[in-house]
Amino acid sequence: MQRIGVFICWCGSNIAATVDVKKVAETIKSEPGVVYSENYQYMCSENGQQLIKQAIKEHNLTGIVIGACSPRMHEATFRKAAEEAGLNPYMVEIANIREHCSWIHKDMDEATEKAVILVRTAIAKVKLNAPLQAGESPVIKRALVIGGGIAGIQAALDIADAGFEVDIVEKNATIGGRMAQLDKTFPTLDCSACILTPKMVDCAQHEKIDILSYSEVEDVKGFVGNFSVKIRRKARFVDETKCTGCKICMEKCPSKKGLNTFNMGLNNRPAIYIPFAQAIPNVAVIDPEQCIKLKTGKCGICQKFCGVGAIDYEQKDTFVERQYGAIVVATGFKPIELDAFNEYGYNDNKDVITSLELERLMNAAGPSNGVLLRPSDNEHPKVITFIQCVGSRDTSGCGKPYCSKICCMYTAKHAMLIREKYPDTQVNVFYIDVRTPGKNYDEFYRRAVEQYGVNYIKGMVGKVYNENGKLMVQGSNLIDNEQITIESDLVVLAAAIEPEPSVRKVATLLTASIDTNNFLTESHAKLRPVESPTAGVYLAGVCQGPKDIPETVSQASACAAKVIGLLVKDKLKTNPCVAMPDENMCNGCSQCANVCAYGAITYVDKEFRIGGGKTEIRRVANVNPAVCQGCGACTVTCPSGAMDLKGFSSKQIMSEVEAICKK
Amino acid sequence: MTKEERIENLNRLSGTDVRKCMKCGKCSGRCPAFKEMDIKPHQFVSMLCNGKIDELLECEAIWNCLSCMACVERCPRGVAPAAVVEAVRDTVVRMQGKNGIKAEEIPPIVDELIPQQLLVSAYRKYNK
Amino acid sequence: MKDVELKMLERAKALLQSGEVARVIGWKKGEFCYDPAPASFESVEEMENGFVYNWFCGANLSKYLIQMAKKEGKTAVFLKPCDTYSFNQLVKEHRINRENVYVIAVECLAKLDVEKMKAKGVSFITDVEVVDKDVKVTTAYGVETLYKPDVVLSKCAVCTKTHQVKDEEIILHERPEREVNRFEEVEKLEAMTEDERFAFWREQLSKCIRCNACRNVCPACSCVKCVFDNPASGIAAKANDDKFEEQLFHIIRAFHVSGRCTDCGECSRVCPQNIPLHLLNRKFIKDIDTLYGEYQAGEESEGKTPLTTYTEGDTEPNDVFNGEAK
Amino acid sequence: MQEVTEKKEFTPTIVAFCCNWCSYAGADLAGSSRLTYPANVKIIRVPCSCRVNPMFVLKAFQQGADGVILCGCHPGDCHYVTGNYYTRRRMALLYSFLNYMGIEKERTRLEWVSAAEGARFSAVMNDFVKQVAELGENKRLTDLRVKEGE
Repeated sequence: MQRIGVFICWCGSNIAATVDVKKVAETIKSEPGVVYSENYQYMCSENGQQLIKQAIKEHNLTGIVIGACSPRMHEATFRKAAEEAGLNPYMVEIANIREHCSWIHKDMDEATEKAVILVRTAIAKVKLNAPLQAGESPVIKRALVIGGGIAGIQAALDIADAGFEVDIVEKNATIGGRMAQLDKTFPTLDCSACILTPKMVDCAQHEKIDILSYSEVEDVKGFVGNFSVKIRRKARFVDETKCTGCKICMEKCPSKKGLNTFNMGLNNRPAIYIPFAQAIPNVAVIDPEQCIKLKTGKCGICQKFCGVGAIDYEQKDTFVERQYGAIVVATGFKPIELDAFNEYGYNDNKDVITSLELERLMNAAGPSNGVLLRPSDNEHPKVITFIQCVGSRDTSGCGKPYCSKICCMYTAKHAMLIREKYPDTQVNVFYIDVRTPGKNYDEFYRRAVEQYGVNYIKGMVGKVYNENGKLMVQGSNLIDNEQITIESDLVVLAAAIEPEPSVRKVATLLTASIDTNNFLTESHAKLRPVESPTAGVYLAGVCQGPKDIPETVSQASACAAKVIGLLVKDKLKTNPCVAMPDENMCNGCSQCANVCAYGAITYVDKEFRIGGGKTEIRRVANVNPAVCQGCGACTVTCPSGAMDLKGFSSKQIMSEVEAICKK
Repeated sequence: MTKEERIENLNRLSGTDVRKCMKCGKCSGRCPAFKEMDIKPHQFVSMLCNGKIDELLECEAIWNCLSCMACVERCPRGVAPAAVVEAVRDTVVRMQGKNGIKAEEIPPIVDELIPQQLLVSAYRKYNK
Repeated sequence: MKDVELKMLERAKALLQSGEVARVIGWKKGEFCYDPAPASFESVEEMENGFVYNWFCGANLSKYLIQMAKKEGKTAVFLKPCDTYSFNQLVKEHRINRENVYVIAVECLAKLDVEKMKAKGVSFITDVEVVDKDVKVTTAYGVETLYKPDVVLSKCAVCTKTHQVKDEEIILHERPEREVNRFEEVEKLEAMTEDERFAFWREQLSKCIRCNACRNVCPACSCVKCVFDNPASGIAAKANDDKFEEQLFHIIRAFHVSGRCTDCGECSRVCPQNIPLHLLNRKFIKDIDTLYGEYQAGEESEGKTPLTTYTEGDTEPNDVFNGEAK
Repeated sequence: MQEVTEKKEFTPTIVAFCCNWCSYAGADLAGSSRLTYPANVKIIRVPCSCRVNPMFVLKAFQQGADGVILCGCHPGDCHYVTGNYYTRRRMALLYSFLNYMGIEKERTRLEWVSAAEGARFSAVMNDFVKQVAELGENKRLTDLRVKEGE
């Protein structure tokens, strides 16, 4: 037998001035199931809570209804009070007679009548409430970071410094990512390698960090606190434990015509290589597409010369399976392909390059050892023209609709560096807008104009063409309302950036959502910007949206804080108001899994009795309560009504409907 | 026709959304007739956007535009400056009142395969 | 039609004999030529004694596979074009394991509706032969000729479906291609005023005796336990509960099968009260087509339905009426 | 209570389903801003608009509601990422379908109300109540079937 207690709050005069609280409490006394009904000035006060606790104990209440302010205000307070009195906290319902009643109505009779109905509705619901237990799931105290760029490195270091084990999975042969390719960084112009490589070394030497380079995530199972991840360790053909990074193999390798991808293909590298001098791990890798031995079976020179016997042509991909409590995605970006932008002549002219290529051309460790020479004839370019927004802010379908955010600043940086190193060079920049929000950013850009005399032209380039070996850049100068053609020696395109394509696979494996531009979606654009909607998955760097280095590092550290906050817990409390299928009615039709934003629903084959001593195997839905967030999308898509939501069950909501409509 | 109606008419005739323009000037950057035009392609878009149509209706540029559609091809925002030029040109021609052909009669006799340039030159030829 | 039936019989017998399949789902002779019923045949003898495929085999056999395909061994089934959509939809919903079924696609040149024939005054039908658009009916009183389009099942009148799945086919006569608008009746209703529509449905639904025939025959209504039989659903209702449940039943049923209904038309075929139930489902299909792009359930055996997916720019419910819908 | 309703002019019963994160909070804001709307609007709290089953809407009409309104987060703002996108499709189809059966289209409505739109919540409710009041009592769904002996 249900024993319901009702507590009507005055909220001082907030409720009592428009709702006759005593009358409400009195009227409700005669409701079936109600054994106690009282009113009090401030239910949420210490005394008010005491009143509730006492009544629960004295009257053996099985459920309580509080007529008070919005549940968004004090539901938690009253649940806690109930729990302290020995009543399951989910046997509490709130009738919102303040925000939804006393505050919006003026007529006392009308408001009192409505308050009675609202309390009745809550009673109808609480009668169908079931005691719920917040579940617990263990937390594996180890984190996975996918991507070994600056975002991944920073996140890993911060997590490891807090004392948790971290694995970095990096698909390339070394960590470092895009930042390792950069020459200088804005707005301070420090050398990128000088600030990045010490962090890379820290990672390698940190006892809590394990770097799995040349590896990819292959499969992810499980949920927050309890992920099981299968990682493919691609065959390097070099024993990582033996290689000392002496580079004799690189010297001796006869196949030297491979494109050096680290240098954006601007020069060549041997088939066995270490991507760059400060690579971590400092271990060689063989490109099987290029290696003569692996392609034809003949050669084996590197093996002969290797002093430690690290070369192993027989190496195969291997798999490791590890458990993690949290996952940070930091898969980074790449510049877009420029095939759709014929007008800039990127594919036809060697001297039309992208900004990232320019970074390598300017870098001391780059193909020209830091001397700016143009690719076609190794001459010093005298006139350099930059074109902004190549493929950014483009809704025509050729490019990307968003602003790539970093181009304005790095172009100012390039322009400044060139003018400083080669003062006889003329530098032009075609821009649509110059966007410089950030500390010391606008000052930096203005310095390029005012101090270094970079020629900024408001307008866009319509065509780059080759005339007698000169690059003619034709565009508009909107301020002067003229069309101009600039004879240039080098043209640099600020190509839009896009998420690294491998992010799609990662997102699918993690059931993390992704937007139309392939950026990972954050849980809340403003308030949960580093969390994926999938619990236990965090986002750092450009995989979530365009950003520069300081922003990436901040986000990575924020991720780390979130991960640490998760990993210090031994167990996770789960929201008990989750979906729950009735297996006896489930068709196993997959409709519910199709609408689940969290991937909380899986299917299992189960044996059921079907009468006559017989059984049958049926596919039925299974909700992981640690992953389900309790939205209820699945409950509506389920045709048989097998799926229901605890705390908001169909029957509960229908009883509320009935109580409201009863005349 | 009031000015507002005329603006609306021009927008409709051009079939392009001038508010999408982000003022990059790429259209004027590669216009082969730029020098001859007293009002430049990007100005057609911004002037229509700002409702300055009297200037547009009086300009010479509509007769210099080659209808090569380079500006349409180049625009990163899917705006068609040439279509605005053409809309102004059509409006001017219709305002001359000596149409050999009525605007209402055009749709049924226009073959989809006839290039736009041909239609425009036909306009010019038979309407002056 | 006789030639098709013989070919089907021959193939089914061969499949059973060779042990390739353990049973064949087909149609079994009834008392008269016009009441064949779905049946499972497990031996050559059973086939020879009872199998039939004639102008009255309108029943959709797909739904029977939910149970039959779970049995030991492979199950062969004869599927008409429209039936294959239901079959695919059931495969998509994991109700049928495709590997356990051997699908024999059979030709269909429309099936006849004996009720319509009887309404034309033909009774004591003993045999039917169809030549082009002439239906030659042999009755106890002699031979009569009916115009075929007048007496085909409603679902066949607007059918343009083709086989979506087959392991082999038995097609001896090609069906002429044609263009029909299956939404004509829905459009007619849409063009009415609210009051007229209400009057129409009130008249139709008042006939419902809540026999559940529509639910039982519907391949989309194949829930292990129906929501109306589930006390936890809050809408459980016993048959003949004479309150509101009838409408609730038809509205909810139509909603539950929306996006999954292949428009096989079985609901209307079996309704003893001749309620045009397919017009409910077809409204959903038409709305889905216009609002979210054309979609035919059962064309594929995997993927999402229009109600389990979305686009960011979908039409707002309030705009559906304003004529602002895309 | 019966007497009161008979004396006054017709006041419709309105059931409003509000999602916990946006619309319910919007209703709270309407309250704390003292923005009135008629007392015959009663709100049911659901975690997300996508929890609202068409069966609930029908149940409300069956039990004598004269209008049903569903409120959720604006598309793109759903607390559960995609929930309201499904709601939008479901309700577009359901509302259209109910109208197809001859139920007045003014009795059903879906509005996106954010937690900041207290004023809008109140305005929407006022408007909806007025719209339903003009229609009068909801009889059609209960009358969709001719009762015995009628």
